[in-house]
Amino acid sequence: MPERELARTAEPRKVSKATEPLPRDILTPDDYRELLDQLYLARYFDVRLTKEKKRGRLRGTLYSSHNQEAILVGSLYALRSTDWISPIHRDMPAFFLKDIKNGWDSKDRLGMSIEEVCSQVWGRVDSPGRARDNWSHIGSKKKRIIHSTSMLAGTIPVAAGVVYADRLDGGDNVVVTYNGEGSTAQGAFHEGVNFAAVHKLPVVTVIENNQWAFGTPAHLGCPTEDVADRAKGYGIPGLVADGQDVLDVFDKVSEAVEYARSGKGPSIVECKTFRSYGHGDHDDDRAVKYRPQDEVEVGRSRDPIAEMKKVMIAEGLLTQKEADKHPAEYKGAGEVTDHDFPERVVEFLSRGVDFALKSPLPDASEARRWVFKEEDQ
Amino acid sequence: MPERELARTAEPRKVSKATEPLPRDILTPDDYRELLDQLYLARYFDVRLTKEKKRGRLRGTLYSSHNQEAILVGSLYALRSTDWISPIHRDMPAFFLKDIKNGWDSKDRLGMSIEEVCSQVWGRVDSPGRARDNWSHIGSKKKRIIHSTSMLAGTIPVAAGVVYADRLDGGDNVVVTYNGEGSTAQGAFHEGVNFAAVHKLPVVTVIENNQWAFGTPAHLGCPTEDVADRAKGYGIPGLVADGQDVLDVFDKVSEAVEYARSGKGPSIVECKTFRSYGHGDHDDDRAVKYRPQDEVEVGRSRDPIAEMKKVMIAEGLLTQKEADKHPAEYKGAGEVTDHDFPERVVEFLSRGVDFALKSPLPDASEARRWVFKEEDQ
Amino acid sequence: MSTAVERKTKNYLTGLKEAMYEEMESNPDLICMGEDIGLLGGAFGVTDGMQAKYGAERVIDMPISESAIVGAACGMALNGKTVMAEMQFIDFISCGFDQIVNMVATYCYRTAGEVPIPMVIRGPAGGYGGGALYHSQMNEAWFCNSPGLKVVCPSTPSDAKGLLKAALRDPNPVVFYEIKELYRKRSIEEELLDGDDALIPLGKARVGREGTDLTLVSYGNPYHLSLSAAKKLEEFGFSAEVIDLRTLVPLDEETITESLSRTNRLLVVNEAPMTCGFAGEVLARLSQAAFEHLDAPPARVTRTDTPVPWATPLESDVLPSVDDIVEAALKLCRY
Amino acid sequence: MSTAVERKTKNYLTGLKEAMYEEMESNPDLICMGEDIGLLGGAFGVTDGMQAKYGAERVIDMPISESAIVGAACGMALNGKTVMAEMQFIDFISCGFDQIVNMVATYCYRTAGEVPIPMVIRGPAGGYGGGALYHSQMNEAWFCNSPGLKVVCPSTPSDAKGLLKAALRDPNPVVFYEIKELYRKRSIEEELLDGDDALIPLGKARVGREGTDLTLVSYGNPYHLSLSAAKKLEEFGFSAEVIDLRTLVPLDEETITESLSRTNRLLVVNEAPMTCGFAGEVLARLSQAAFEHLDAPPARVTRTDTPVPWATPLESDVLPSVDDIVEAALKLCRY
Ligand SMILES: Cc1ncc(C[n+]2csc(CCOP(=O)(O)OP(=O)(O)O)c2C)c(N)n1
Ligand SMILES: Cc1ncc(C[n+]2csc(CCOP(=O)(O)OP(=O)(O)O)c2C)c(N)n1
Ligand SMILES: [Mg+2]
Ligand SMILES: [Mg+2]
Repeated sequence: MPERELARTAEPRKVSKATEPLPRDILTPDDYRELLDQLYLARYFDVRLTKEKKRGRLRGTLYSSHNQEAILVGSLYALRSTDWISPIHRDMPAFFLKDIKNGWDSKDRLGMSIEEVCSQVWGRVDSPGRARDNWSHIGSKKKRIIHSTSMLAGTIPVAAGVVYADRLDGGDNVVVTYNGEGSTAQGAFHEGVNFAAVHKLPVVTVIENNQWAFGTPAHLGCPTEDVADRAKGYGIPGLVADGQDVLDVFDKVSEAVEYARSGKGPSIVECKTFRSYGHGDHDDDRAVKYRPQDEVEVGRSRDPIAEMKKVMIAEGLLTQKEADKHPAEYKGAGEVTDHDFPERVVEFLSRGVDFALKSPLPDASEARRWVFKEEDQ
Repeated sequence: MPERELARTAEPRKVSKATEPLPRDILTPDDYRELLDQLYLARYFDVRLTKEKKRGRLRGTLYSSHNQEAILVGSLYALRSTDWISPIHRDMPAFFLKDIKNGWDSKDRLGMSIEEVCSQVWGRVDSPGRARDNWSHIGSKKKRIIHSTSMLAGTIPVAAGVVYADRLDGGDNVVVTYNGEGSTAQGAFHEGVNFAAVHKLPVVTVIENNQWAFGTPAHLGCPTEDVADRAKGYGIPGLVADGQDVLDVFDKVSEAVEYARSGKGPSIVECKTFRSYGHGDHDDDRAVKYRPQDEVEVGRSRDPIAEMKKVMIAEGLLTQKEADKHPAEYKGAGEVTDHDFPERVVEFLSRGVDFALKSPLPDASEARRWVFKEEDQ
Repeated sequence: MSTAVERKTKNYLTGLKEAMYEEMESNPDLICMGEDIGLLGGAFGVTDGMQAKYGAERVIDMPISESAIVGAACGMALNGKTVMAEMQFIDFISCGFDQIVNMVATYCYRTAGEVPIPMVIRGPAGGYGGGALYHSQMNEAWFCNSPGLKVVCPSTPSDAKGLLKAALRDPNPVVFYEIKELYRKRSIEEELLDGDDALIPLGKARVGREGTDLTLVSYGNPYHLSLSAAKKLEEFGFSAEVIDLRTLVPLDEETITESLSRTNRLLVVNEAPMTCGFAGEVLARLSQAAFEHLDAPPARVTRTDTPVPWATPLESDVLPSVDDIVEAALKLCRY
Repeated sequence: MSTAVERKTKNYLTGLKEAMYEEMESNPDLICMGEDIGLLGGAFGVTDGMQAKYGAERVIDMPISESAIVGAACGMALNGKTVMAEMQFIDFISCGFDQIVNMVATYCYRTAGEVPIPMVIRGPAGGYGGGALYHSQMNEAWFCNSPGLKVVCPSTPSDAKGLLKAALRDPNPVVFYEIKELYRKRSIEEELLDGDDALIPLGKARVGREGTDLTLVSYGNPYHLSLSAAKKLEEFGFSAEVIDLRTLVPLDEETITESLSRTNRLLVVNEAPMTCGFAGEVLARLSQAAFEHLDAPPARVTRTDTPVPWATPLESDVLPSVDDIVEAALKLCRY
């Protein structure tokens, strides 16, 4: 299995102000640039799809991860190729970001190609699930991505089972499951995390606390200030990360992953963030009414792209001029153009979109297949 | 609603060694004697039924609360008449112990009569549920006892709903739900406690940690040393009581009840105890094999009756001679006779048994009734 | 046909909303629970504005906890309240399943009538909208096979209003299937009655179209497909009677038997999976009760025994279409 | 009849146990999960001694978490294992319901065949033992109505063994109903084959008794009641064929149709609630497929649409009895 180590040949840079060494200390300047590009990519995915939908080229609901991109980018950067992930509705970019550090176009990386993901977005037959289930409900056994249902938190027990089997086979792979803060109220969350804790399974539960579960504020779903406190009920670590800061997410998730991989067990990493728009794009207009405007402004005031640029400028990895070249931060789909993004990003995604638009719809003859395993499989 | 206050006319006795005042400080010598009698009663219920079954007068599985009686006696003594409870399989005595401090034979107490409970044990028509469901699955809306299903932890959300409604109507009643430590792994436990915590509902969850869930030791169901730690996940108090010490249970549950009644919200009170015998009597023989003998000996070494006697002797409320008069402690059903129990206890329960044996079986004509509400109800 | 404005016709969703408001107003013990039903007013707006009017204590924004929603609703119902529990999509009812079938459904039975549970579990259901596996289900058969629950499925705005009002006044738990594809359907808009006049009793089917050659029995969206099929069948010279069941449990067998005594041919249409679905139940009952009336094998058109897939060509294939109904009906008529 | 010792006959429970042991031995990727299945060996001993032999990692004592049991089993199955997930009583399957119908059942379908889930969910089921509402259920219809699951219910020791082995080798999820009243029933003991010879393929019904006047279709405990009824019917001069379905999904319609072509009368017997139960499904299919063969209204004898109550007179009333079957059969035969 081709495996790219985090530490590159170049001398790792200490960027943290903390006295203790941090996981980020092994990151090189190239890693920083790569992380920034990935933030751009996740953001571009979001605004591009929104535009495609406005142009009428796309059906279905979009669950935007706008303003929450650092969580996916930072956490996935902390994983090995062979680790597993289990994304949910707001994590669409996770499918192509997984193992993307092994090369955006690497054929053997254990993440989905942009063509596959776009085919899923457009409901075309080249989607990994042949467009049988919608939006983020794709996955790949080969690429180690667990398929979710709509039922929130439902993949946590499944993820626990996956790594249980892996451990039985002598593996030391970790699984990262993603869930919104609202989903932590589900029974399956409890049963899954509890089982993982009893057996010290390498399950890292990333909680994307974007303050809202559809139209319900976090405090009506979770009784504690920090959702990470749920960890205390299981005697496992509950870390809180700044979800706007890709490096902090990387640090905390790296820590959790290391803890898991070394056999110490599961943990919860809460990443504090804020949902930029509606729950889905069908909710954009209503969200303006049920959420106080000042809360929204504060929530959006620390764009993850901007935050990363600040760090890089401070660390001398980026000039202000370079930073200003692609001013995608703080902008919604209506305010942004392709020029606000690095060419590499636009090209990569455009290739996916073009591919998807050419991929056919699945044929009706497939509709009744695979209820059960077919003989030739 | 007739309400007996805990503090009686007699001068309360300070019995605790603690510096802070304890709930038990309001208890009178009469209360102590009453508590001891109730411990005898709960124990007698257990051994008497075991004997009845051996004599062939009783069918069905018995889930013994032997050695765990202090939990029910102590916790129920901390309640008002109008509070609600929700017992499970191992809590059969709870049905008649509820509000029994209002007079064992008081007609208007909000607990079940011994006749009702025995009718249920024998599956007779005078059971509160007309013998439609078995063992502990009875209840009474009037007497404020929630009916359980077999599905463990399933009543916690129901209990939360009951007190939500009560609060809406201006009430300040509390509900105490009982669950084994194993049951805390259920999704319904999580969803129920979480909801109660979000709304600060007066739900006290008593966990009877008897170290075993059927054939599974506690550590395979719960990842923390103290099951009470589950409370931390909800930001609510998690108290640990000595389940062999009726006064400690009374103290901790009183505290939790006061906290709940004053609007501060739910809590968990873990009572550490040990299951004397098999999971049910069908499991007695196997339990000897799957549980280490020394563990069993330690677990049974602090009989709640003996512990209470010790306190009362130390406090001058009981002479050694009086204590020795009814040596029921440490004895199983095979080793005990009616003489080991106070007459009052034997008479009370015998009346229930006699009544039940005379109560007829329900008639087949009832079998298809009440699937839906009947018109005349 | 006159326009919506002239006739003040209202859609299915409005029917539901009016039912909720009228019952909230007349029954101070009615509580609403669900995810996002308060501040937001519900994913589809059935409780829109209700929290502002009746307060957050009566219109509760619940955690994402279907078991707690159903269980707590049961506790409230046991303690004097009437509860409307919303499932954001009826598909998520699976997450509160145990509480429904084992706690709620049986409460009256096991307490020998002491504790009936007045409660309505309602939510948007059904396919045809590209909702895929988890936003398209018609899982009513699970609950029809769980004694102690009434099961209702309106297919018109006035039934939506009238049946929901009746369900909210019923002392028993009702699982209420709303067809989201009908929520805003213009062609089925109707004028709606108010208050008690709007009530539609549970357990009574409706003959939506009279006919003489065969009986189409249906509910929900397939009821409208059946009406369309009936029109097409006219072109073939066959006259189809179309019955809208409205309530599945308890089933109004009489209306169907009466119809079959005249038409002698039965076709049942629904969009649930075939095996052990409610279409089969109707077939089973009527093939027995109306044996002497049947001149052709009783038939059903249902969803295939597959999940509901996403992509349009796939979804269309597995769900019943007007053509499927016409084809099956012709086979029956020409038998 | 020779004694058990001479013939080395074994009971139903032993059949299950042998199946588990043989498959554990031959398939190192087989994992067992459930409550109290390891140290204790299971509430009924199906996995007795297995943890000692195969280790606590392969025979897992799970927390009381049916959703986690099913979900984790799914994860293991997705990652290369075959899993046996025990429900302590099949009644508790309601607590893992969502994971079964939405996660497990659909996995192969929604991944276009990439991820089949080899997994058996098994547990003791059925009434007649005074188990009351929550230890008596036959809730198979829920799963028959949930596409993607096979559903199996053996009624003899050799079928218990052979079907369980086949289920454990099937690449698809199987819900496996064991009839606990048959676990230790002496009168049905049989000699058992070993290894591959013991296999009974899924999807094949068995004609348990040949007859000419009517066909009794059944499974589980009611299969034995049907055999008894058949004997009684002889006294009335009627010859009943008795079919044991063994597998409900996929259903072996052929065997039933073939039988009906000779007997022309159908009576289906099971112990699940009537409405939307599997007896109705058989009725629905056969009243359509065998319409021309049927000389009398097809009928069913099932549990009434009530929960299973506790007290014996109540339980007996709601569950099918031999007399109920005889009565219904006579009505059919004399039609
Ligand atoms: C079991 C279940 N109940 C309800 C829903 C409907 N639903 C979809 S997303 C959502 C809100 C999720 O909130 P959160 O977990 O915070 O994630 P976010 O959308 O904020 O990322 C709800 C209620 C669902 N998908 N599953
Ligand atoms: C949801 C559910 N799963 C499984 C069971 C079977 N069961 C009955 S009691 C029991 C053990 C309970 O252990 P614990 O909660 O510790 O209570 P204890 O019996 O020790 O008092 C189990 C597994 C059940 N009743 N409900
Ligand atoms: Mg959220
Ligand atoms: Mg226990």
